[in-house]
Amino acid sequence: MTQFSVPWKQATPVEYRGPARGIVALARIVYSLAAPIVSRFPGPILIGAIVVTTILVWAHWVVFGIVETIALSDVNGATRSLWDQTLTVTEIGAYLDGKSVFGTGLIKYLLWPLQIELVRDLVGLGAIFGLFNLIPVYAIWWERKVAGRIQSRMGPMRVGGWHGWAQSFADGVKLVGKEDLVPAQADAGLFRIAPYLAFVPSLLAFLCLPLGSYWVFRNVDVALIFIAAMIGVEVVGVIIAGWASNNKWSIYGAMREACQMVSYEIPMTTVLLIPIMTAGTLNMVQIGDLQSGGWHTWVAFHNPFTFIAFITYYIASLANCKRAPFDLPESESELVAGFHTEYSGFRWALFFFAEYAAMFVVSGLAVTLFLGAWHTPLPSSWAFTEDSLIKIMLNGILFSSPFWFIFKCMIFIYIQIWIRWTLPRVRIDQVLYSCVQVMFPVACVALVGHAVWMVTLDGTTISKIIQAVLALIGAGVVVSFLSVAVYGYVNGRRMVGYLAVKQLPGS
Amino acid sequence: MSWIENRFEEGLMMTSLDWALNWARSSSVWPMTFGIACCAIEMMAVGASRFDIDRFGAGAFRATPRQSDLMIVAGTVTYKMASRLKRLYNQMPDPKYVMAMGACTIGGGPYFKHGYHVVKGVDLIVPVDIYIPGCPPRPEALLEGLMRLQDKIRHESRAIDRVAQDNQARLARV
Amino acid sequence: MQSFEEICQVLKTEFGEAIEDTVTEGCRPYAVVSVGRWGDVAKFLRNDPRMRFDLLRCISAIDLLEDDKLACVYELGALSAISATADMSLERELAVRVITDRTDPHIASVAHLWAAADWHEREAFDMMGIVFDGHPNLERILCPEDWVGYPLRKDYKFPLEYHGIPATTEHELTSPKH
Amino acid sequence: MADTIAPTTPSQVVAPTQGDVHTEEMLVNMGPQHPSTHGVLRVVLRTDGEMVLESVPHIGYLHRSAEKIGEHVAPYQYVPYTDRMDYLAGMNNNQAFALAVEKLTGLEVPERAKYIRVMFAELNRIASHLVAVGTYGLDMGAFTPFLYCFREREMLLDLFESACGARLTYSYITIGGVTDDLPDSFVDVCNEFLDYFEPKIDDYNNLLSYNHIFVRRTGNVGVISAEDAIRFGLTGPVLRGSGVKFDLRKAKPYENYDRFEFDVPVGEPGGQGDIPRGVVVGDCWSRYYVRVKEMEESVKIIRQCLRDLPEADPKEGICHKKSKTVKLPDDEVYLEIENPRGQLGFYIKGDGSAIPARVKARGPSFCNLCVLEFAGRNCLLADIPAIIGSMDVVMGEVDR
Repeated sequence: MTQFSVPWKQATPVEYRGPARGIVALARIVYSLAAPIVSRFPGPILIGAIVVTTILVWAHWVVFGIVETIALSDVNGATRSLWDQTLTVTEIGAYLDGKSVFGTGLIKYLLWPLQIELVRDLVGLGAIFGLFNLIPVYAIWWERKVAGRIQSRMGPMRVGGWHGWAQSFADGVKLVGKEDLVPAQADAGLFRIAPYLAFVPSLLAFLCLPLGSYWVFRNVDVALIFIAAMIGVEVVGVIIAGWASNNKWSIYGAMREACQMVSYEIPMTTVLLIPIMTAGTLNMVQIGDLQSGGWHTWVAFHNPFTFIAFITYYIASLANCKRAPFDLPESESELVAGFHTEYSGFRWALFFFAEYAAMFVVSGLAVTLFLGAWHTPLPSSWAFTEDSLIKIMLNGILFSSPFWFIFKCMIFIYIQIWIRWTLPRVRIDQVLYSCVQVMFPVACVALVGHAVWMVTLDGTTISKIIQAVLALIGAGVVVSFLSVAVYGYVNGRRMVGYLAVKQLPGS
Repeated sequence: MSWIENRFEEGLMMTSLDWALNWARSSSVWPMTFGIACCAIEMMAVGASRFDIDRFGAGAFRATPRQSDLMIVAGTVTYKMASRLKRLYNQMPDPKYVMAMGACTIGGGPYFKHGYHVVKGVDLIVPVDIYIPGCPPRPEALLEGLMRLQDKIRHESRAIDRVAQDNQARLARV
Repeated sequence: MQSFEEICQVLKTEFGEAIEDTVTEGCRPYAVVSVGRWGDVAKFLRNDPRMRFDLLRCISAIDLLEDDKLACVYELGALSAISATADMSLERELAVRVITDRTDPHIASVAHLWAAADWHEREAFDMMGIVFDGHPNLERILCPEDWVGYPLRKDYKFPLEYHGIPATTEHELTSPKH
Repeated sequence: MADTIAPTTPSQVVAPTQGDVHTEEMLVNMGPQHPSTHGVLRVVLRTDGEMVLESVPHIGYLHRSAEKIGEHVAPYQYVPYTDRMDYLAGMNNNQAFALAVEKLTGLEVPERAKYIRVMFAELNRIASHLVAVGTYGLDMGAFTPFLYCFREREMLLDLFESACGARLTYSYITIGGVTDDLPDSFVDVCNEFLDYFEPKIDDYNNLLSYNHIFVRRTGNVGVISAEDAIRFGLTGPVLRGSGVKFDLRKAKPYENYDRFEFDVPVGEPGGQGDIPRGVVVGDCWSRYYVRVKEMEESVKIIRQCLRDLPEADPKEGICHKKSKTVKLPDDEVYLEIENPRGQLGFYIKGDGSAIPARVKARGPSFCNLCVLEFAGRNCLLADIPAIIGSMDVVMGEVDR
């Protein structure tokens, strides 16, 4: 009977001794003060958390918007970046006084701490961390909703009220509260550290990802190499996770990840050379600024080879962040859950965060390098002239801002979700085949072709005509995407109506 | 047992914390893909378009026990399967819940009398939170069971259970 | 299309005494083959151009408690020639019953003739305890390795517990007398 | 065909040469809880890296003593147990058992009941194949076709529910007929469903069957030749996928299948017609595609049934009057019918009383699964779900 006796829940209170007792007492005091506020009203608090994070991002944004304007209006005509030179409060004040903005004096003194670099860094880090957390949370919720719509069902509807917007928060809080299991046979140290090794590189990649000309935490000259390296380093966490779990499925997942990563890094970095050749720099901000002249100047439409390179990059990036149809490391129907089979609770959530953040990073790379970075497709003649702060900010939002960057990234994430819920998964030998025998030759041809083009045709009339044609093709793709979406929406409604109205005898 | 259980005494803060954690846990009950027999087909139907268990936040079917909160025992449990089922239950991290779906898992069902190889109720092997009768239960019944489970989770507490502690002390004295 | 009688006639001329009986009345006629010669008969049925039974459809083990015997019923079928255009049909059908002793049941395995027989014979071994001589891997297939008794025998005693899990509530439950 | 067959013992399997890279073999246990084993099948894989050298299926995790129960209850009480054997095709299972008992006892089935039986058997064949097609997509990593298939299946279940009140375990086809007559307007609703459903098959084809990745994943994988298929006693779509055009509905018509016109789809070599290149006869894609084609054929049969459905004869009723009091003669019967998964056979031995002396079910999944050891050798790990999925096994019937 011992083997199958019913396990009763046994309450074993923990006794604390020594310094732990003091820490626990302190924790209890903090809890008793904070808990009534924090957990009595989880709904409002969660809304508050989002609002605060959003305000943080926007505050960053508004401040930088002003500073950007000042920098651009420099009398000498030389552009100054925020991080390169320290603005003094006198300069800001002088600018604001000249614009006669309401509450100038107050803003002047509120902005004063910004001349200290540490303060600026802390604000920036806070904003980046907020963004880094918000994007996966909403990408996961969005993925479930989009998947539901694709599959003619609803997706999360209950949690938090409107269309289950709080679903990912509930998942997150639940996962944090789960038991932290380490399998008995696993290598405990490596097992514990592996999720952080996957999580931290994704966060680091965000530090160099420019959301606008002045919206970058650290404008590094080798930003492109840094981000590509960080995406690559994430694999180490995955491989260690698979190895340390001491589970056969996990090892399969880890080895597949290693195999896939090694093969797809090659075509991916090869096509990354093409924007570098076009721009002549590794600095992401400069590559972005190169494409500021409207959508026909975007690198993807520069010539046929860059267009091919863009498509090659997007396919390789799918494989890079383990998205379907290249989700072999965690393929559910073959390896139970792949490399994270043994992970539970918070550690598993870290993997999830890392994956969705990596999706944003690779989309951000695609946008920055090929599709006009943070620049608007709207014609620049529509821009407001600099009359008031409101118009300056509107210009900032509509014409050169993180808004467009995040918007474009979200479109790419949407396409990733779309592909995931539509296509079957490929096999490992087919992954390697398509990399080595298809993608890599294509990438090489694109590279050589682009080099030849740059030497011979660049700047000629033919080149401009082809550029315009390619840009029109790009616009056509967007328009057809929209029309397909509208068609599907209309058809989907009809079908749901058919299902709902249909009355069968006996039902 | 999760790291937060049975560490603090009952009080205002624990009640508030319970409120928040219970909300999160009841809103995101992830079941394990663990279909055994006929009931598994109805479980799949619950995940499919018409019934869509994902509306309740419980649609993320996880293949591995480590990441799931709820084991829906959907189908007849046999003696050969019993040790596996027990092992899967042990592999799940706390807090974990078990749903006995269908007559066979509740008490052997149609195989009660002459089924020499059928376990007469899954509660002989693992503790069960919710019983859903039917052979097999309709998808609506499974959704109802999920909602009752959510009710149950909402009334959980993480504070030290004084009654259980006293009982234990008494037992130890005896 | 050969009838049952024609097939039995061929078998009787080939094997003589080994064909113990041919039962023609009832729903489905069957031939009774002596357990000692079953291996040769099966090989003949499988390979002889007149027979060519390439389909082993089922092996049903039955318990003849009154006669103190166990038996296996083999359902054989012969397909017409394979073609991708025409619908195929069953040219011949034959049911063979092989009767063996109840205390020490042994029947020659036909798994090397029909690959389909592999699992069917394992199942018959698991359920009835018939030992198939020459089977490549004769072990329990449905019940666990440490299961006691052969469940489909008429005098099977239901287990009261298995590894600590209580089993049937009605003790001494066996087959009904009818 | 060879004289005797080499047994597929482990010693026969030779590891592929690996060059100078030293690798070690690993035993991987897949199941009984695994997302792509379709229930509680357990497969032990001997692997060398991604290569699977040998896969040995272990069954019995759902052994529910169905044959023993058959010796304890009267035939009409046993009908619900047949539902639970192949729980995806309850109607067909009921039909097989009912036909076997009717043949043994000589009961006559009313004409209208015959048509209703055929109709529901074919409807259930569609429902079963929908699950097979959908879950096969799931095994390959395509989630959405599964949901679409289940959406259409729900409509079919509504039809079943309107006729007998159950969604999954019907017991509708019973000994001597069917339990109840069709509800009013069933014919119109069923026709409406068929009109809705037929174009949907093209949707599945566009989404899954002709998908390039899907064809590459399943084409030329797990090839079983026609000779091997017959040798292993495979039946149903698995046999027909190997190019053997053998269907009991044509070869040995039961009920009134001889009155309907329909084709028997078989696996065809790739590159011809609508068969994509890279497909060979007997591979996973052929087996899958036979199911898709069979759905079309079933729609044809149902349309003919609905057209020819005779009016109920008030004298005869819809079910034989003696169906619950029938005594089994001292005789035996073995009868097979064409189930969605293959040929389901029932061996019933009576001894003069109301309760059978022996009931043996020949499950098509049981017989089809035994080929896994043969087909799942020297392939990639990702091919194992493809092969298991293309067999479309239902563990309730394998283990009974």
